[in-house]
Amino acid sequence: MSELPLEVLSIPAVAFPFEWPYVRSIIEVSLYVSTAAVLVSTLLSLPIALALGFTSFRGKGLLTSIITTGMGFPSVVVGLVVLFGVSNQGPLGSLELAFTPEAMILSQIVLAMPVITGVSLAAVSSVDDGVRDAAFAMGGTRLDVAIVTIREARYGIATAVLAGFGRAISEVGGVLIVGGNIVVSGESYTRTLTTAIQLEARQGRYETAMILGGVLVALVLLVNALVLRLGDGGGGRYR
Amino acid sequence: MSELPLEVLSIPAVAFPFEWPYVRSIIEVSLYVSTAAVLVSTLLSLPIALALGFTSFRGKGLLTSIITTGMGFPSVVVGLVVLFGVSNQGPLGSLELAFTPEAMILSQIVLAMPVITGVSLAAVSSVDDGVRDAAFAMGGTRLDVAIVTIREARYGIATAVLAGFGRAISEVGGVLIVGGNIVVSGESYTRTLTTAIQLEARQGRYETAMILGGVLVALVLLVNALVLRLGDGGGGRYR
Amino acid sequence: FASGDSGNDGAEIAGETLTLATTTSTDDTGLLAALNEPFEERFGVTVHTVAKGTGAALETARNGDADVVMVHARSLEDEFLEDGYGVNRRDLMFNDFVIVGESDDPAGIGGESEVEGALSTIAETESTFVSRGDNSGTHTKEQQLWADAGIDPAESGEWYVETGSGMGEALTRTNEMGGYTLADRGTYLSMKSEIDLKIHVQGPVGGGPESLMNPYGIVAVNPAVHENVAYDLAMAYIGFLTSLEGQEVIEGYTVSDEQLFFPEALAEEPNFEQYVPTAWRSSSDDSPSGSSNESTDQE
Amino acid sequence: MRVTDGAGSTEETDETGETDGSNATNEASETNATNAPRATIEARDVTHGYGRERVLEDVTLSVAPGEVVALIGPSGVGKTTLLRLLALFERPDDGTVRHGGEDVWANGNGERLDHRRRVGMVFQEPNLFGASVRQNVAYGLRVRQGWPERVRHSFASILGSASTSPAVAQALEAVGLESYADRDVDSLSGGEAQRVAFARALAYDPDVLVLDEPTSELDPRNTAILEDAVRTARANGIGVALATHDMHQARRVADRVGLLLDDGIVEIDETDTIFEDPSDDRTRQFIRGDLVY
Amino acid sequence: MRVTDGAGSTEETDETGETDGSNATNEASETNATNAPRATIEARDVTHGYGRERVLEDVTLSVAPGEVVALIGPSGVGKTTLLRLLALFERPDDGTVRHGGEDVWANGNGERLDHRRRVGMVFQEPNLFGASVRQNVAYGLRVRQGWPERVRHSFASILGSASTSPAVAQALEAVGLESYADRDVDSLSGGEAQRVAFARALAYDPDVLVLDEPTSELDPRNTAILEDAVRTARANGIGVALATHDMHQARRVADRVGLLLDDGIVEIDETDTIFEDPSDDRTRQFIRGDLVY
Ligand SMILES: Nc1ncnc2c1ncn2[C@@H]1O[C@H](COP(=O)(O)OP(=O)(O)OP(=O)(O)O)[C@@H](O)[C@H]1O
Ligand SMILES: Nc1ncnc2c1ncn2[C@@H]1O[C@H](COP(=O)(O)OP(=O)(O)OP(=O)(O)O)[C@@H](O)[C@H]1O
Ligand SMILES: [Mg+2]
Ligand SMILES: [Mg+2]
Repeated sequence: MSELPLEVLSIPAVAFPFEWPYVRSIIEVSLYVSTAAVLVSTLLSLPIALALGFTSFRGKGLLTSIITTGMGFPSVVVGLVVLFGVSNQGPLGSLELAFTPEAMILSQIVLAMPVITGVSLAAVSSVDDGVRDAAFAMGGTRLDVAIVTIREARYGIATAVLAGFGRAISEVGGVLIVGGNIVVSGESYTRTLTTAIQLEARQGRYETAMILGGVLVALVLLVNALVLRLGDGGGGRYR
Repeated sequence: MSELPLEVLSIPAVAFPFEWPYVRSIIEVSLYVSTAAVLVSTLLSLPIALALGFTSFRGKGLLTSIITTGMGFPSVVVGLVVLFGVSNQGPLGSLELAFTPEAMILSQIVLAMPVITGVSLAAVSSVDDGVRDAAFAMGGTRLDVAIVTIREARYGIATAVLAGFGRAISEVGGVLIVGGNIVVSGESYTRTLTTAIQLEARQGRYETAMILGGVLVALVLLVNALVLRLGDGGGGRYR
Repeated sequence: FASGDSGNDGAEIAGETLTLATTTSTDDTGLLAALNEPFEERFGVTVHTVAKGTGAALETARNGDADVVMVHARSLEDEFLEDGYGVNRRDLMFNDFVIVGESDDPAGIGGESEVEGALSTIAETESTFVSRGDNSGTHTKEQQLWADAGIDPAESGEWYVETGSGMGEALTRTNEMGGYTLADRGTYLSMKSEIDLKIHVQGPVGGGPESLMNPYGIVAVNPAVHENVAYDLAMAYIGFLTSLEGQEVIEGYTVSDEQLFFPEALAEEPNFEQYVPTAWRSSSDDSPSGSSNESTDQE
Repeated sequence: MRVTDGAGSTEETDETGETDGSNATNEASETNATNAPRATIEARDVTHGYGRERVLEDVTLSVAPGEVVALIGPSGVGKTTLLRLLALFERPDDGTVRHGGEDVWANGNGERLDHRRRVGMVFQEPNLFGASVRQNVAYGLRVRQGWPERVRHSFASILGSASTSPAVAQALEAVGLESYADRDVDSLSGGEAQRVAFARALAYDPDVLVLDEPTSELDPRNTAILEDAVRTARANGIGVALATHDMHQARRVADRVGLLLDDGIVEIDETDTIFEDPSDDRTRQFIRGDLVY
Repeated sequence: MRVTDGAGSTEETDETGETDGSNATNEASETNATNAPRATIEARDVTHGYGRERVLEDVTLSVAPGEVVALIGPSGVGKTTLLRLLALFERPDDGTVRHGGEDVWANGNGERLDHRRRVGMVFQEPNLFGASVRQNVAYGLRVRQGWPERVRHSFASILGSASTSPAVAQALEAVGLESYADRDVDSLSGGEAQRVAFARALAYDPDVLVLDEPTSELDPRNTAILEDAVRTARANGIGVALATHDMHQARRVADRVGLLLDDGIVEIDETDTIFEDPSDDRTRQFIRGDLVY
């Protein structure tokens, strides 16, 4: 006779149990961490994808499947490895990064990079050689050709970035381990939407967990709509 | 002054602290749940991808971006929703699925399907219309054309299945909530590698967590190698 | 011992599965595995232990997805019983809470005999204090202790860190960040070898104040509310845990030669602690017994 | 829902089952299908377009058994469109397509599939399946079999114990690739790939072969081999409809040549007449190499 | 590491910086580049192949300003390969490619870029960038500018305040698409797209235009427009190298015609001579429409 399930699946009659500054700070941390991680990952991934997409060498297949495997890398393990790296005893120990948003960014970079690299590799590889040749023929330098390739693949690259963002913002195992789900003075320091949801779920407060889940999904949808709108305006090219 | 990090990052000097039957049962549960979920997801996803790839209708773009969004669906939220569904009070309550491997499979299907659908959609769409026309011209029925399309896209579909498998087997939020991380008489009932890792990490036993993490990564690599070998044998076609 | 209506015939429950909802701190110590093994052997049954946060464990039971709950948050247990979801609660065992911190005790709370003093010192020196922040039994106890000391830590600065996590995680984070935390002795002992934290304020087990007492109870889910629950089996389980044999297992369970829990179910004057709503006290039998189902007639 | 490509654009939604039925040919009968009387295929007064744009209007073209009809004309006039109608890929907006006198689109899906399976089509691109040469050439025979046999063949080819059926061997011989059965198509040159594509359409011995600029990307050697294969097919009584941008090719292989311009088929006649004594002025210009429009 | 496609296959790894340097042309000088003396481009005794396969051997071809040289020959003989050498896409395995007498590949990357930017190339496919017609046609001018200006232009085009520079307008006029500047390339027909591709190469007023079967997929109307544009370019002193499978086209637009077969350039001479009085037997056969190999 618990009144939760059906109530929640319809519109929750529960009063919103959080202070707005608390929720806002959680959303901010989530967005800050995921966005920063995705930006850095994209900057690192695009050159790799371009290099992999248009050169061939021994072991390229292996490298590609390592990237594919990386897409399924367990976030808990990534979190542990990053925590070792930034903990007192680790190689980055002197930076005092354990349980900071920056450590979370590090862990999410590791998680998002294979996704972004893998998906943009596919996007970039499918750019017609003819268009690259055309850019070169018009007097473009190698850099110009790369820029044209990225522009042509922009829809696919946007998808890659979104997939990376989705992986980052929806991930809980890694950020929990390296960030620690910390709240200070009623505002989030390293608590993200996912760790907050997990905390609510642990306490059996399923309604509030679902409300936060709704916020998270809405956020992901919003970012998707935004990025797709930016990346759009020319899905296919005349062939 | 935890003495963990360096010790583990080199070769762990720790004696393996688990009984083999325990570890084996965890691996079995992980594989059973993820494989079953990926199989069902693939069977459901392929027809959707084929239908979406070769028809055009109003709202197709929207549907596609919903699928993309689904790739980043937070596993904790999925876990909660599935738990509501299978709990005693939920619509599937009479099946008594709460805290069973079958409930975990359900939750992982929800997680893996968008990934598999999305990636195979891309793979299937990139199959040359000419090859489909050829199958039709040779007297193929619609079903034959679909089979040819799948065969031509097999490499991409293998990648899709692997991405789905990666998402399923590396995911911790959902299986923890719906499965309950149960061990019976020293053998896993609903404990997966990820929930076991999380359990170890929670108790600060980072070495053993890392060992299990290594097992998980090795497993993912193995499955990747296997599936890619099967899906291979004709990466590209003569154009 | 009490085993419900059909307890005489073991064959009726053989092969069944009991789902136990409990807290992570109970499960992480390894005690449950030690308890479940002889029970499963004796009755030919299987126990599924689902370890969650205190709130989630009770919620699981409320939904009828578990047959029996073992937690250590008396007020929440009472609420659970009061709402009619549980019957036949028994005291099971206890241990205590301790305040642990970096071994060199930078704030110097080791000298304080009273909890209030130790907490005040932490607040004054603004030493890092890691709070579970998850409304668990431990967290509730901690908040109560701060209130007793007249401090509102959540408002008083960055030294008070809510980590929203289980006991084990709170301990590892304290270990990594430096500072203090309130821990239950069982979890602390079972993790002692992984961390570099020492007890600075003892609970009653170590001669400390009674306010740090940490009692565990076990409750069967009310079969009148959820008819699918394995009530007979749940009662058999409660019966076994509170039997001589079960209590001996608790008594004898050690980690690194230290006892984690102290049996409480058997005494010369047993206190069954069945919760009875005060409004009922006049109209019902004054001595509810563990093997009686009469109290389930409520509502 | 609108289906966007040719392969799916027919309404044959229900044709998947009947392969096991009356139409199933077994391996033994594959090779002697030649004995069956061949039928003429004809587009009669067809009008067709894409969207609102009309590409063909009131066009008539028929290909009898053992006859090679070439279709020449500049780009974009609708040569491919007309061939796709003849190959029963698409239903004409107006007019009929007849096979052996029967209006194919007046029939149900199952019967249309039977008609469709008497036609072979080869495109400008080889469009081979990513598999072995044998599997490609045998494909048409496979889809005409019942499922149990198809599954058996799949296993055989996975286990490497596949044998080349006589029909497949014959088709490969016709394009001079007898020894290529076990090659993967990825290892073929462009010319070889196109020859395999031709063999693939030949293997199930259709009444009519529809060829859409099959040699436009081939070097002269491969072109000559394919033209020879066309002549052989013709000798076997197969009718051939051939679109080509190379009027010399039309002259080399065709019995009749039609010139298609925007207005429709301007003139269609015996090859010699078209090239030496055309009756239409635009034909004369086109043959001379002028840009006609 | 082996680079697999043409665009990256040169060794010009270091050429990304020097665009801001001596070679930067500003908008004002774009249109009067015609005043600069144009230079001849020449492949001298070039040998080239892919992997171990040799496609060209000791081939020589030069294109002077204001001259249209057509290259005819069957598929696969290396027409495209020769044109890519002329357009400085690839370094010949042996022999030299000279622009204004200078051996281009003897120079450093920066200087080679300068030479390369005096050549325009148009392919069989339009290969347009997914952007507006204006952005496509202006691309060549853009990459010749310094980064600050390029960024400024990007912003202008995002904000919709882009203006059509005189050079772009002139190039679009040459292909009859003056009013198309703001159209997205996705909305163009195949013929229009190819004309934009031509305008794109024309816009930065190169010394020589290299055209690889630019009309082979076009209908006669669009072909005629492009041929006119070639004549206009020639009148403006631009040299044109044109590969075509359509010998009639060669006859219509070329000053000189060369026949390339597997052995190399069999014969190259004035157009009239090639078509009316060829000195080589194989030329005669090829002109007659025979398969020559
Ligand atoms: N699927 C389609 N959708 C829309 N328009 C089409 C489609 N296929 C062809 N067209 C248009 O129909 C006209 C005729 O095309 P078709 O391919 O039949 O010409 P063709 O004579 O074969 O030309 P080519 O010699 O270039 O192959 C062209 O204008 C073309 O753009
Ligand atoms: N990138 C490449 N790698 C390997 N071989 C190539 C490559 N490009 C061309 N070839 C080969 O070199 C030969 C000449 O090709 P090329 O494209 O120059 O011929 P072409 O005369 O332009 O033919 P077409 O008329 O078909 O365009 C062909 O055999 C071709 O297969
Ligand atoms: Mg065509
Ligand atoms: Mg070419």
